[in-house]
Amino acid sequence: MDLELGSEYEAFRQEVAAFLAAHWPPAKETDARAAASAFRERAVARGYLYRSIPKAYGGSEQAPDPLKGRVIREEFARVGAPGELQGPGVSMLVPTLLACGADWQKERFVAPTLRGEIVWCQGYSEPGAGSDLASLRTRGALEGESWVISGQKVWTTMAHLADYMFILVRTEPDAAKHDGISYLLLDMKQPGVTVRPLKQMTGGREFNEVFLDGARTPKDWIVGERGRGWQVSRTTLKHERDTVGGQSRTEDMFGKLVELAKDAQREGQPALASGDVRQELARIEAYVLAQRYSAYRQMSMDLAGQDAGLIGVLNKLNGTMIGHHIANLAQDLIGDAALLMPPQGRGGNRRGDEKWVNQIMGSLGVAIAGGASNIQRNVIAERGLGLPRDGAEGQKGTGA
Amino acid sequence: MDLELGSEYEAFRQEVAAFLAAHWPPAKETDARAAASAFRERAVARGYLYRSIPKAYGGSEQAPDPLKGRVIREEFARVGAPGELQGPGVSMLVPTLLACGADWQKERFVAPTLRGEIVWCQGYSEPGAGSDLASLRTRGALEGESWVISGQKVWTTMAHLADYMFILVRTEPDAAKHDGISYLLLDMKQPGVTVRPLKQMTGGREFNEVFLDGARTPKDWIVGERGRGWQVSRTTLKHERDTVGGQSRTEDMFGKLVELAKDAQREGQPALASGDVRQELARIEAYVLAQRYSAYRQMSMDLAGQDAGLIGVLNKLNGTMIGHHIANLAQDLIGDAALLMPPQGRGGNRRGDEKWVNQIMGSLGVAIAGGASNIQRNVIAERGLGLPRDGAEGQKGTGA
Amino acid sequence: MRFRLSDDQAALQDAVRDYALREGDAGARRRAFESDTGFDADFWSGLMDLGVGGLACPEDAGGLGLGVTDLALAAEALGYAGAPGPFLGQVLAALAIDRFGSPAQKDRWLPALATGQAIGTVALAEAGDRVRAADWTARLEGGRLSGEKRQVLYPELADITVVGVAGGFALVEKDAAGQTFEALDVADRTRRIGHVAYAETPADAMPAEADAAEALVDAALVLTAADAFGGARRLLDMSVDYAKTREQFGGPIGRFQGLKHQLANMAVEVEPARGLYWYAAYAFDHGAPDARRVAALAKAHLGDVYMQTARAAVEAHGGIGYTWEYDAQIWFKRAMFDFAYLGAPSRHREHAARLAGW
Amino acid sequence: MRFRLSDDQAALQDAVRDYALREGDAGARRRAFESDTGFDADFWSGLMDLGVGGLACPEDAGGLGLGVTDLALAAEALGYAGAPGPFLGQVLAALAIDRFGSPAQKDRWLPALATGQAIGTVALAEAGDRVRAADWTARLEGGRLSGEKRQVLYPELADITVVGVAGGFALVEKDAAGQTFEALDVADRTRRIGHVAYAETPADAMPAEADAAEALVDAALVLTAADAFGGARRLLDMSVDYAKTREQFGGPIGRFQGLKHQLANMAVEVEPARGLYWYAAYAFDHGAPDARRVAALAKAHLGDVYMQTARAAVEAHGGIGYTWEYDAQIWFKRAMFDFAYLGAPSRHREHAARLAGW
Repeated sequence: MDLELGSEYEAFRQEVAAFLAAHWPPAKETDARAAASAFRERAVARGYLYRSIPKAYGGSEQAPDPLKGRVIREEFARVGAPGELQGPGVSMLVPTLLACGADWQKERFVAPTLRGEIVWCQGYSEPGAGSDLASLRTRGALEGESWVISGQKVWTTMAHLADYMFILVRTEPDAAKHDGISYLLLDMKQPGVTVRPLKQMTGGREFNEVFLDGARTPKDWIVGERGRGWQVSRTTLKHERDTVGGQSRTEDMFGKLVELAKDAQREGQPALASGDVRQELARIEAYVLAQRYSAYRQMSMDLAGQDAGLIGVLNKLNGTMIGHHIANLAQDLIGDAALLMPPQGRGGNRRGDEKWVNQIMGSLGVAIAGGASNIQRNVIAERGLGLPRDGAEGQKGTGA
Repeated sequence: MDLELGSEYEAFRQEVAAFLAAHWPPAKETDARAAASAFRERAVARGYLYRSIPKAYGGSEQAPDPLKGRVIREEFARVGAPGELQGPGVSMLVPTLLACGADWQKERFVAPTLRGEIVWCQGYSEPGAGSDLASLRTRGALEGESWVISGQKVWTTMAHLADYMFILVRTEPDAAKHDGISYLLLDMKQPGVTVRPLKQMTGGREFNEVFLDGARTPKDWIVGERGRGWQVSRTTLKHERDTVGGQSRTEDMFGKLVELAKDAQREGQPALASGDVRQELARIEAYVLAQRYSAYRQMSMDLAGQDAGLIGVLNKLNGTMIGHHIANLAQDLIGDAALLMPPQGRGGNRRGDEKWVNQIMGSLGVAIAGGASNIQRNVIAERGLGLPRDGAEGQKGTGA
Repeated sequence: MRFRLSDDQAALQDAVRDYALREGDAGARRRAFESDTGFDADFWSGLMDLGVGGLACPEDAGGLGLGVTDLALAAEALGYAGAPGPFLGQVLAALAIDRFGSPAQKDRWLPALATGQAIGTVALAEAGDRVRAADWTARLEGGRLSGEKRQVLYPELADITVVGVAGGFALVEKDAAGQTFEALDVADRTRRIGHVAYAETPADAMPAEADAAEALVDAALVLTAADAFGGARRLLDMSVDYAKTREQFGGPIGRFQGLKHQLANMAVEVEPARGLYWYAAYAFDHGAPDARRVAALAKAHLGDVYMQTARAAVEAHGGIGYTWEYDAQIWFKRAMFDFAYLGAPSRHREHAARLAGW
Repeated sequence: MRFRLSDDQAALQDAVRDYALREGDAGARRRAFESDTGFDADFWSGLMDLGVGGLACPEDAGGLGLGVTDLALAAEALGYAGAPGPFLGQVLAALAIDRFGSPAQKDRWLPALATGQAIGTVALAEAGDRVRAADWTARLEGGRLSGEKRQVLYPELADITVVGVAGGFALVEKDAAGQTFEALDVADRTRRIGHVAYAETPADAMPAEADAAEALVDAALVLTAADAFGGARRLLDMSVDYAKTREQFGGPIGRFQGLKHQLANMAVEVEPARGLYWYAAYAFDHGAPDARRVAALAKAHLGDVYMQTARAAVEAHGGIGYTWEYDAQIWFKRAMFDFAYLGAPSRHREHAARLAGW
């Protein structure tokens, strides 16, 4: 067992650092966006970004190496240099297009998406189709050279900013549930598309409803075959997987929780002096450390081509549970700041403890988003533990 | 709202106390069993015991009055006077016979059962039929004037002491699951019956396996019709229900837990000084008080003929959960006494804290016995909350 | 042994719940929630017309002469309905004036509070979780009040504020000089609170030993617990209803045993707690020796139960439960209120432990 | 970054688990459990033949010169298999002698312990939860040991006992005078413990500062945590297997979502904890600054996880899980051991809090 990266990677870290020292921050550039774009282009050319994507489509086409990926991310973060773009376009559409798209689609969409020139949103969830995604009812009908699309999508991140949507629509209404769906690309800037922001309990507005009323897209803006959209949407490219990154937010949060317990008062004493607070902090810390070193183990085994077993399928629910524990202790510690809304980009009371309300509510958002906890439990039980599918739930497709 | 019993019942209490002062303990009787029997006979004659059972069958045939029942139990307990006999004969067989038995069965069995002259055990559970009781496989075939019974029963309390068993057997192998069962009475003292004690993790031996290999019982020792045994076994007579009694054991246990926390040491201080112990005790106390006053409410509403709602169906699981909480805190407090077996009727180390191991293990026994917690959750969800039966579980009969 | 509602009590509770649910569902709750003030005058006046303001006021002041038990039953109903407005401050102010006021103070305020002609509130908590009467540092000297109070319900709306001070209470009228209000961006927008600073504010004394004054805090704890029970019960019902109607994979999600068991566990946490708040109210009204402890335990327990039920309920709803538009979030934020108002559960558990001599 | 088992480590762990499972399932575990001594000589000698006794002994003493990490991997395997016997005492005694012994003491004992020719044990805890080296009150003066020790593994069987005393350790040989053994009716009959009283018992000193001596306690905590992880993992597997094979209502009970979700929750508690014990062992071997804290956190966390997993596993089995004859109860009692041995989780959490300067 070894927690060090080793000399090869430390040398690589030097190389990345040297590149960054030379190119970031940019010497004298007034337009920040242009500076970032120019820097990203250089970084791609050096093989530091979009490492799993072919050069032909704007990537750097490097051999998979999660540790190199990690070193790059760490070094870029250290100096605040722009990294790979986030969002559903880069993380979901690009891999799907590379696997299933027509050549013209790859050529037209991939590189501009990687450069941020095109912004995408995802059109999967519907009001009547949450966990049971395949029951979606948005209809698409081919009329002449166009698909005409009507229906409603929900929980659509970035819809108000997106140029295009990749969308699942039911094009074969008479086919079986999973066989009647197609995967289309759709221009968001047209009259048949209406975006309405969905306000969350936190006051934030990251999600939208999208109403489609006769929205149109060309016949050949379909990815994969007609009626095969469900399978297309399940495609993901194998790419560098860094299981460690996800833990760092939890670790930061735990560090802040300890600080909170030092600052907060209970009966005129620091709350940290109370036996129950000490016990609960130590309990949570054990979970945080367990998660951290399990991630190191998983990554190490992945690197060695070994199967890390159950842990992969547990990570999300484990993180969710730790988030709940942290939220619950914080809610106790912040006193009457727990009566307030989280700050929406402006100041609050003196200690500003109401920022923890973001965790109190947000830990629930995490539990719900990206596969609700009960879906995770099904996946763990069936895929992780090999328990049988229940008859009544057998229709649920991939179970995720 | 009123927590007092009221003057009518206080007068009744005086009456019971006067009766007890006159008759218990007995003046000069050498045989304790005979003394108890004689006392019980007097108490039945006064209307204090077996209040819901007709006089013809040895009961005292009183109008139902749970508060009177409670006063009687409290006063009898105060002076240690013998009350109603416990066990499956009195609690299960007698009500069933009174509701479904032939006249000769009632005449022959009820009164001697109430007097303790006949001891019964229950033959329901089988190794392959636990929660799914109706899937039982013990076979009964009518051969001439006798039922001939073969199979295996399990979790049979008192089987080694019982004279008779009331037993569910499959007599109509071709009928549907719930329609092929008959309810028979069986003499335990015969060659075809073998009793083997089942040792529990606590070391106790309250349960048995019973092997039936051609055991015989007369044709007319059947209760209710042939093939109707499932329905017969579900019969219970309405009788005085005192929902308060069940809480007192939990309250006693909590009181002892507080004493334990005072005596136990943590880092040279009483454990009760530790913030986490104080918090957890206060948390458990709230559960205990909630249970207690919910029981008073439920009983008061029952008395008034009102529906107390959800609480009735929750009580068992609620008690189970409180038992878990108590066990968990006790296991923390008793230190290395948690390494020991519970005392089996003999001394232990100085403080004797290993008696809490009975609670650590026994709270699990409670969770499992008499309807495991998941069965309780089904009942709460379906009967209490009105949620739909799951397709895959629809076959489970009564759901309990 | 009649530990159950009298017919009058049941009728009262039904009437309050029916009114608050009907008007709330018809828009009053959401209107108040979205408004700047958190106050819906129509809803409030209807509630006052039901006599809720005077439940515990003496009959000669136009009240019903009932006790904290009846207030708690109303609080449960209002919690169930998610009713907006200054109920808690109103009835606590009346309770304080009834207990500690001079005849003149009673004459002046109780009839107005009982009928709703005046709005009342209480200012108890101070910074640093100073919630108990013995810890209050606000001072009344020579008819002038100075100090800072937090968690004051509808401070700017109230015609009369009962302010906890060293040595008892001070009555401050609406337009008295030297009051500075700090509005807060509160989570529970159905029950607005703010900070109030008093600087030489003209005020009227209501003397009370700290121990007697503390009873007002106890009453506040009991009523908060009752509200929490009502709210938790509502979240359970809401989640069960959603599970019965929301369809996924070809049927209602409530047929899935995973969710069923979670809802059953929720019910096991919530329903028995009714007995706890009932007893806390009963003990208060009967001056039971454990009344103070049980008030603390009830507030702590129900604050936790409500909050955890709210978390479970939002999870049981999935994404919709997390939106601003769906009402589950209103009860979630009411749970946050009941959890934190006058101190988090751990504070009250510690207090109960001390009172037990632990 | 190779935070994974080397091929050698994986082979070692597999060999130990395969042996202990095979022999255990063939009867050794149950034989030891039901026996008066809790010791199965055949099983033990087979285990020693695998080299387990000498994993952390120096190579010149016939050992493999490995560290606590490798001992912990073996402990996990033995915990998984529910292996009976004095493993923990054996390897801790060797560790203590290797660290603190004189050359003569090492020569005398390490080869014998490495090969299993001698059985070793450690006597650390004293009454009143005095577990830490700084709290030990047993005294060694003029070659005579006096004091009382608790939780001593196989005290009467051991050829050599490493006794924690003020100022370090004392070595006591099997037949030394002045030892009084009190046998206990222990729950975990696969790992017997007793009390030992020493009265002027001839003993050999191994001096160590309390802080250094404490490392032996840390090692014991790490190995207990590793055992607990193995045991909890086994209970998960056992429960999953039972759920796949036990039929009720016309199919395996493992198809019911209620049970599935409980097993999933069990997995979420258990599996990540592997990383915690791994790191605790790694930190010990590498002298990491947080080694002591992490040993305490790992023991506390895994003690709790094991116990709660054992409770859940018995419930998942229903009645059969509560019987003496079914083996789940053996792991349940091993969980009780790991929970309480050298102090319950709350003690170690408090210790970790202090070490953090909280």
